[in-house]
Amino acid sequence: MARIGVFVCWCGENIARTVDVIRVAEAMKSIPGVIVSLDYKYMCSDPGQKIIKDAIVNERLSGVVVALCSPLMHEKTFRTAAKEAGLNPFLLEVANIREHCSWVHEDKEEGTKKAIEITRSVVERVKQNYELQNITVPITNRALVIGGGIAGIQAALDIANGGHQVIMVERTPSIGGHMAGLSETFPTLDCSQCILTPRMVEVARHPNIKLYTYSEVESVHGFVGNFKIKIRKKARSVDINICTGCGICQEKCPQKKIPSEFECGTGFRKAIYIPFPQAVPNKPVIDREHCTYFTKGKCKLCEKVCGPKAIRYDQVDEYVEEDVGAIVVATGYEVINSDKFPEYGAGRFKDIINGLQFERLASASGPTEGKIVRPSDGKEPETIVFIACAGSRDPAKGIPYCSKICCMYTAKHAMLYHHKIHHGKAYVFYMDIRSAGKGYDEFVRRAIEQDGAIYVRGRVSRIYEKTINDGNGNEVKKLIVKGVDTLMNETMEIEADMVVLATAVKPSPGAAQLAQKVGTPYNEYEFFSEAHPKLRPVESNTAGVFLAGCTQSPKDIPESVADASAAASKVQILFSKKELERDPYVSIVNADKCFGCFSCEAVCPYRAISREEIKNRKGEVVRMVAQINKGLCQGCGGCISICRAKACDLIGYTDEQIWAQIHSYPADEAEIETETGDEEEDK
Amino acid sequence: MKNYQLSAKDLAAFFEKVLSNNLRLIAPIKVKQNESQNVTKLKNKAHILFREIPSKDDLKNIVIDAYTDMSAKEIFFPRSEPVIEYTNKKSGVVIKDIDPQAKETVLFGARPCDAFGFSLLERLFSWDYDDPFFLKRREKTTVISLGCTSPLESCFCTSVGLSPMNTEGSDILFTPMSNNNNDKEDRYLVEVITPRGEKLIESIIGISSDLKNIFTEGNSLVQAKAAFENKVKEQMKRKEDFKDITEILKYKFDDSQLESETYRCLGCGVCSMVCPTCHCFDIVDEGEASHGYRMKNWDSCSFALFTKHGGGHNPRDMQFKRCRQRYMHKLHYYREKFADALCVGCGRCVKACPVNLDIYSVVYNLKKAYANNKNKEDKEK
Amino acid sequence: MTTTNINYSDLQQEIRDLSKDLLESKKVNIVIGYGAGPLNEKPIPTFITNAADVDRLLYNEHCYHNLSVYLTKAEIRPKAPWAIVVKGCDARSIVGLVVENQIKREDVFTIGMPCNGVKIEGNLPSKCVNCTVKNPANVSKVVSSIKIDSSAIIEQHPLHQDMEMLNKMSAEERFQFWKNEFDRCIRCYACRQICPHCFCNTCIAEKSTPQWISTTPGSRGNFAWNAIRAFHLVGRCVECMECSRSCPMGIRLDLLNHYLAEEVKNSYNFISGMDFEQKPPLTTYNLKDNQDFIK
Amino acid sequence: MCKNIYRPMLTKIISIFDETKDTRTLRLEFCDQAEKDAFSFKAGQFGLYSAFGSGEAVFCISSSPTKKGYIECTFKKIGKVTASLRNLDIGDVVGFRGAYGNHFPIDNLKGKNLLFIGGGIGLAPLRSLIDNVLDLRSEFAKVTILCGARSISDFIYKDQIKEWEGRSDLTLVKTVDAVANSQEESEWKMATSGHATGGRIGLIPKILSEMNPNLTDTLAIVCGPPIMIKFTLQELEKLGLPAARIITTLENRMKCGFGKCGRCNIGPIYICKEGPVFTAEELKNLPASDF
Amino acid sequence: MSKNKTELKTEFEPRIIAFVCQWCTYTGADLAGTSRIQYAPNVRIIKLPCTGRIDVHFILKAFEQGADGVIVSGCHPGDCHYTSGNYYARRRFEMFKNMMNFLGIDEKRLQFAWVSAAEGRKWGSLVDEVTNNVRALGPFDNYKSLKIF
Repeated sequence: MARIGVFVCWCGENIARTVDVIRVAEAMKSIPGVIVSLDYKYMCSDPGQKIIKDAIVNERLSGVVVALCSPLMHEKTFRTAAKEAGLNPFLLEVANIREHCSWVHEDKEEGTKKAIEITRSVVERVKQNYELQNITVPITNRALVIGGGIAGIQAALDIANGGHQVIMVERTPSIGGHMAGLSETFPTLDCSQCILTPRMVEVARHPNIKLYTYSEVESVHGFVGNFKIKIRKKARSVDINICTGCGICQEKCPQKKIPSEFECGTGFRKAIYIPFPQAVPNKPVIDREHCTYFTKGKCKLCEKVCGPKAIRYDQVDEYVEEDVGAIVVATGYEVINSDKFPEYGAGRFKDIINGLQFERLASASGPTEGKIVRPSDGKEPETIVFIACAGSRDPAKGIPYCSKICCMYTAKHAMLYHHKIHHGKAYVFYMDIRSAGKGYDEFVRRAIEQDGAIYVRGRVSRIYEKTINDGNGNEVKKLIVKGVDTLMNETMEIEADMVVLATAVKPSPGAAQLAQKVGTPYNEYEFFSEAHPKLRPVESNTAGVFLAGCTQSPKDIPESVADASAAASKVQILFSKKELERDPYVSIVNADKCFGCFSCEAVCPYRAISREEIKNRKGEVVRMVAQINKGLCQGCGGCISICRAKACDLIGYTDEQIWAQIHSYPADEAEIETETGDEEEDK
Repeated sequence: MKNYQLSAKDLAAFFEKVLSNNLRLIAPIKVKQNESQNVTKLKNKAHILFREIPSKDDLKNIVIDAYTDMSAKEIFFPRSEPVIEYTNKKSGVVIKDIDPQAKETVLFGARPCDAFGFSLLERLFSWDYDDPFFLKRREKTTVISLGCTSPLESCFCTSVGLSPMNTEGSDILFTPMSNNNNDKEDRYLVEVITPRGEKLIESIIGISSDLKNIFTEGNSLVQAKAAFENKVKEQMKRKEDFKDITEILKYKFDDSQLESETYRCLGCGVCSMVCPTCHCFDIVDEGEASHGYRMKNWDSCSFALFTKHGGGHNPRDMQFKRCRQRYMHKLHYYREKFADALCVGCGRCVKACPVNLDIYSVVYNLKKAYANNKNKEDKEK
Repeated sequence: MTTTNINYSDLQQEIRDLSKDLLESKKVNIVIGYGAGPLNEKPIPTFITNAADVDRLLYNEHCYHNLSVYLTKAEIRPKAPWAIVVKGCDARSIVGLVVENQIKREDVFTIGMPCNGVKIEGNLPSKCVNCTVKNPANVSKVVSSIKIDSSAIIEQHPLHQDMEMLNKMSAEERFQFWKNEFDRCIRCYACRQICPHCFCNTCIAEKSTPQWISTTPGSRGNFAWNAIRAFHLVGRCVECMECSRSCPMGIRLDLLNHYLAEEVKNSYNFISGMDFEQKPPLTTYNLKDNQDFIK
Repeated sequence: MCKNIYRPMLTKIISIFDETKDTRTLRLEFCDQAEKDAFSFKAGQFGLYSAFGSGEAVFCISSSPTKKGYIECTFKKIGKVTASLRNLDIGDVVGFRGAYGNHFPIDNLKGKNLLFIGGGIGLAPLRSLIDNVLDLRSEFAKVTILCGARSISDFIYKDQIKEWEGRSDLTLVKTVDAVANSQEESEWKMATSGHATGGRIGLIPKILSEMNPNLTDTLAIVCGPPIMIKFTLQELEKLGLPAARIITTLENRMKCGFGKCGRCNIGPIYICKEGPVFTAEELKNLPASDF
Repeated sequence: MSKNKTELKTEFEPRIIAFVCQWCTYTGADLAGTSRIQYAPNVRIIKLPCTGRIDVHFILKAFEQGADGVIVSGCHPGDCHYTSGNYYARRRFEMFKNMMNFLGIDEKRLQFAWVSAAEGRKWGSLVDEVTNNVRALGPFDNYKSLKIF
């Protein structure tokens, strides 16, 4: 039989007032296997702990139950004490007779009875405990950052500056992300590129950062500390080691009318192109879909003009593998398409643009060199309407959430418009103005009060084009914006020259697929889910995978940067040790009993369950069984209750332990009495 | 021993007397099921089981002309019974014996095959070590069997050397003569076979004179019974003699035919549970460490875990091996040890098997194949 | 051609021809079908590995067994690829086995039989009354060009009246009803062994560390066993009712299975065994699942 | 007939010996003096040991009948009952039924050369006999013990083996299937004490063939895991020992111990009643595929 | 309430076993303690990591062990420490509860609840409510009548 010691605490008066602790300790003595049972005024005090430690040594205890306050309070304290006395700490359990008993029941008789049963159940449980060791997982001190926008850049630099190697994977030919295309940033109106470009260069030059642009994460295997990443380097058709980035190829390329991704369609690029002048790496890429050589089989002009002979038409996608210990996902966002808005012409009207396009128009390096003009005729818009919440907070559009950044950038846009076209009239249709943030509300007020933006609270119901006479005998196309001013309770109709939709933010395309590769949950809009919305906002549910920026939800630049630094700091905490130590509460599989229905795999939130082949002597696969990765398992136990054969079990909460606990509650109350009665007779 | 005759209409009076003599009466009844009146066509067959008839009012439930779905071995060897009770406290372990609850009992309506089964089981349960639970109940039970006049398609008692009206194992045998065309009157031949049977009849007749009248001299019917018995035997569809099967089974043990014949066995225990002679059991503790019972529960050699060692090795790892063991044990091993085969030909397993595995036809096919082989060999010689 | 008449000898011949082809071309190693049994009207599961033996296969209205149970048995499993004769209802079991990774879809050639109901001991079982899979779906090949007219759906499920009766009872009465049923259980485990979906190699009833279900055939163990057996089949049971047919004590397992199948259908709009891509309902969830019963 | 054959006698644990990581020996003393006095057994017999609440398990009695006053059992933790038995401490109560089964034919061994071959936990039933023989040493001729285990730490009765090594009136050869590293190997191969020859490495049948013992007037007593028994018997016959002079003991799953529950029925015999001790010749009459 | 009880000592007192998750309900019950919320002493808590770990076997076993009522409680939807354990549990328990009801177990004897770490008061009233409901139903004689043999 086990040798259990029970130690009942008075907690001063806290327990002893409503629970007869002496009787509790006495009652435990009648349980087979209980060697000592004592009470003491303050178990958690040094002398109290000494009583326990002495008993462990002197009585060769194989298990300890301390009956006192909630395990959340002192479990660690006592387990440490047990360890100091040479007992495996996991052989000590806490019976909660304070929060769950003495504090909630006034009747001393009832309280005592309950305390006896609580303690007894923990005694029975401890009999089923066995020695456990914390799990250690070796850690590869390299991080993968997916996405080279501002969040990715920040995370990569922070980790790299912390002395760890970083792999950065960026899908497009250059890092920089959306921020590289912005004109000026709120609320300070400093130039976006001026603050971003140096950081991009720093990434390129950093000795600890290995950059893969025009590349994608193909697969992710492994678990925290030990991920194996397969990266697909898409064929760039240019050997960037040789290319000097002189740009002559781009200059000579005959394909001129390809809408530029960077310009959000407001400008054009060539088939061989450097996405934007400050691109990192500043090397061109051939867009094979539009390249004359690739589509028609001849041209090769770029090859001819290339001095260093860096053009490689025969380049193919290349796969590389990298081992990393942590992953930061910073895949960013895109905005929804205007064709989602049939009421606004579903993208048919050229002069309805989105916020990102406006940024390009307003940018000094943009296609109009900072001049705000109508895409349709290149004229300055005299009247401009900004529509906030285009799609956001609109369940009918499938986006019930707030895109968060629109209020601020719309104000900024109205402001920039006014700075450039002083006589122009800017209307802003909004639902609510959300401008919480340092200097944000002041910024919006400035747009309204100093820059004359006319804020109208209400939705725009319809926009259509109408050709009208401008009074000078000219036919001009106007956009008729029909809306309602809900504050004045009147309908409005504005003849606008241009409309800017603050279209809703959604995750980058392919977010869900990436989440599946990485094995983290995502919500119905494909934003990655954080492990805990309050306490673990930059961690994903998969250990070792962290989130930064808009991957998780719409965020502005400062937030994204803060996120990224937080994620980087989490990565560095992880990397601060050679091995990761965690508590041993993980699931285990008995391969003999498992018959491979893989229901457990389906319910595991951590992708901790994989399929293992069982082979016979001839090496043939006879069946498949579940295997649990200790690195990934978080010990929720969901796999066990779905397992019909009970082929798995959760260490620390085994079926045996729970069975013993349930069985410790006597079938009827009389039994307790007779048992103590028996004991007295024996004496 | 004496022979009587009893008119069918007086049967109830006999039962009443049994009850009023404070004897426990067990007889086949149609067990009340939660059956509804309508379209549930799947389960419209009645379940006839041996149950205690607690009072006079329940006599009407007794079913005489049907065959029970379970054998009567439960009376002596219940599907589950405690053998010891233990209490394990700090003060020590106390073990209490369990009273077998052996009451004076009259078992009515067992078939001759069932009755013979009891005597087969008795040989095992008294083999060197006497199982008090079985034997005490057996000792206190008077078995009144009911001769079979219309055997089922699945019956094959003559194959194992019995007959629809054989007497071994019974204390008293009732043979309904009414089904015999030559016998117009609705009456039973009552053959008293053992002293225990005689004691019962005497105790019944002895207490009441009117009962003396209902049990009248029956020797005159004995001859008619013999003829009737032959006639019924003739009617039986399954008549292959199993006498020489031991040899064949020995020969066929590792033969693929035995495997293919039993390939469809699913490994449930229906056959063992309904069998009047299957006696394998399990011993398990029920309860907690502090108090509980040690149980003796029916088990079956068809179950995969039956022979699985704690270490994981299972000598009979395939279902056909388990099936083979069942046949071998019944028709070969038991016969070697206890003279008779452990099968009484009641056909219950045949009826109950969900995949229609049929011990009779397996043996029949084995025999045929064996004979063919022999012929071939002889010819070659 | 839609019909209600089936010419069994045609079907039988087609099974034989097809089996012969499959065996001769080595597309399968074994054909699992029906053969003549020792008793009338009781065909037996039959296993053919040699093309010369295909004439042992037969098919008639008494072929009620759900043969898919054999695919996971230790003897048959290694013999893949198999061909198996299935009725529409049995085909659902095959789907279930594929969904739960017990067999590979490419390993099994399903010979689908059009079926207008089987006869068990002369009776049409309840599962056949409102059958929606008279023309088997999800099979490798449907034998013959017959299309059974399955329009004759009776509004009420054949178990409807029984269910009504149970629903009308008080909890106390229902408890007594089931206690009465389960008390008869002799723990022969025929229900489990014949169930295609009870494929665990160690059943929970046989797990002794700890012993969740008492193996003693008494009220307590029987209640737990029957409840857990049914619960383990939630969202998996295809209502082939083989358990109910095999039970030697006539326990109304059909009612319990049907109840749970209906619950799954009503709550999760799920019918098992209809689609190879389906996820058993207890291994998935919907954020909007009912939680009225939770405080 | 009144005796309840299912009722166990009560015994108290008086000592516990940990043999390997998962194997343990319990020394049990009958609680009741009358039962203690009445109890006797012979080497090779077995009993059913119960941990109340968990059930009964079958092990042979591994102590010698010449050691009076207690019995011992050695078991590996593999299931519910063995786990519960393992949880017991000195002074705790164990139920015991037995002794059941036949025994080693010790009278027939007298005057003969004896070759004991034990593998792993199979040494347990042999130990009962070996101790019995050694306690009556003069009645037997040459005694050779070949014992093997999977690894060095898997040997049971380590102290006893050491003691045997120290005796001059027997030859002891020990072997392991494999060693972990070269250091372990050199230590293992070195003679440890007394008359020992140093450990060998290899499976028992192989070592047996290397030993090539003179088997005249010899009886071999073999016990171990099924696969080891199988190949050892083959090897012995190859060395010229007739099957009738090879004795082995079987371990089957049993529940009752007295030929009722049907579990240990193999061929026409019940191992619990007609066994567990058989000659290799007798085994040949049993269906091989049922082992 | 507790006063009443001392007077009527013979009155039936139900035994309730509660299976709770350690993150929400266990902590919620702790909060009830720290807030000194008084509730019926009939409940015995068994702590588990997550409602996803709570097997239906536990509930049956509790009834077998003489529980008159069972509470299963964990995190509110969306709050699960393991993100989705309670969603799977919700489905499993819906089916199980319905089945138990179909088998004739009064629904009031098996109560599921979401109690967060902040809902000490809810925990208290949940226990009181279940205790009162079960007390009104009386001892669970039905299940207790299911003897081992």
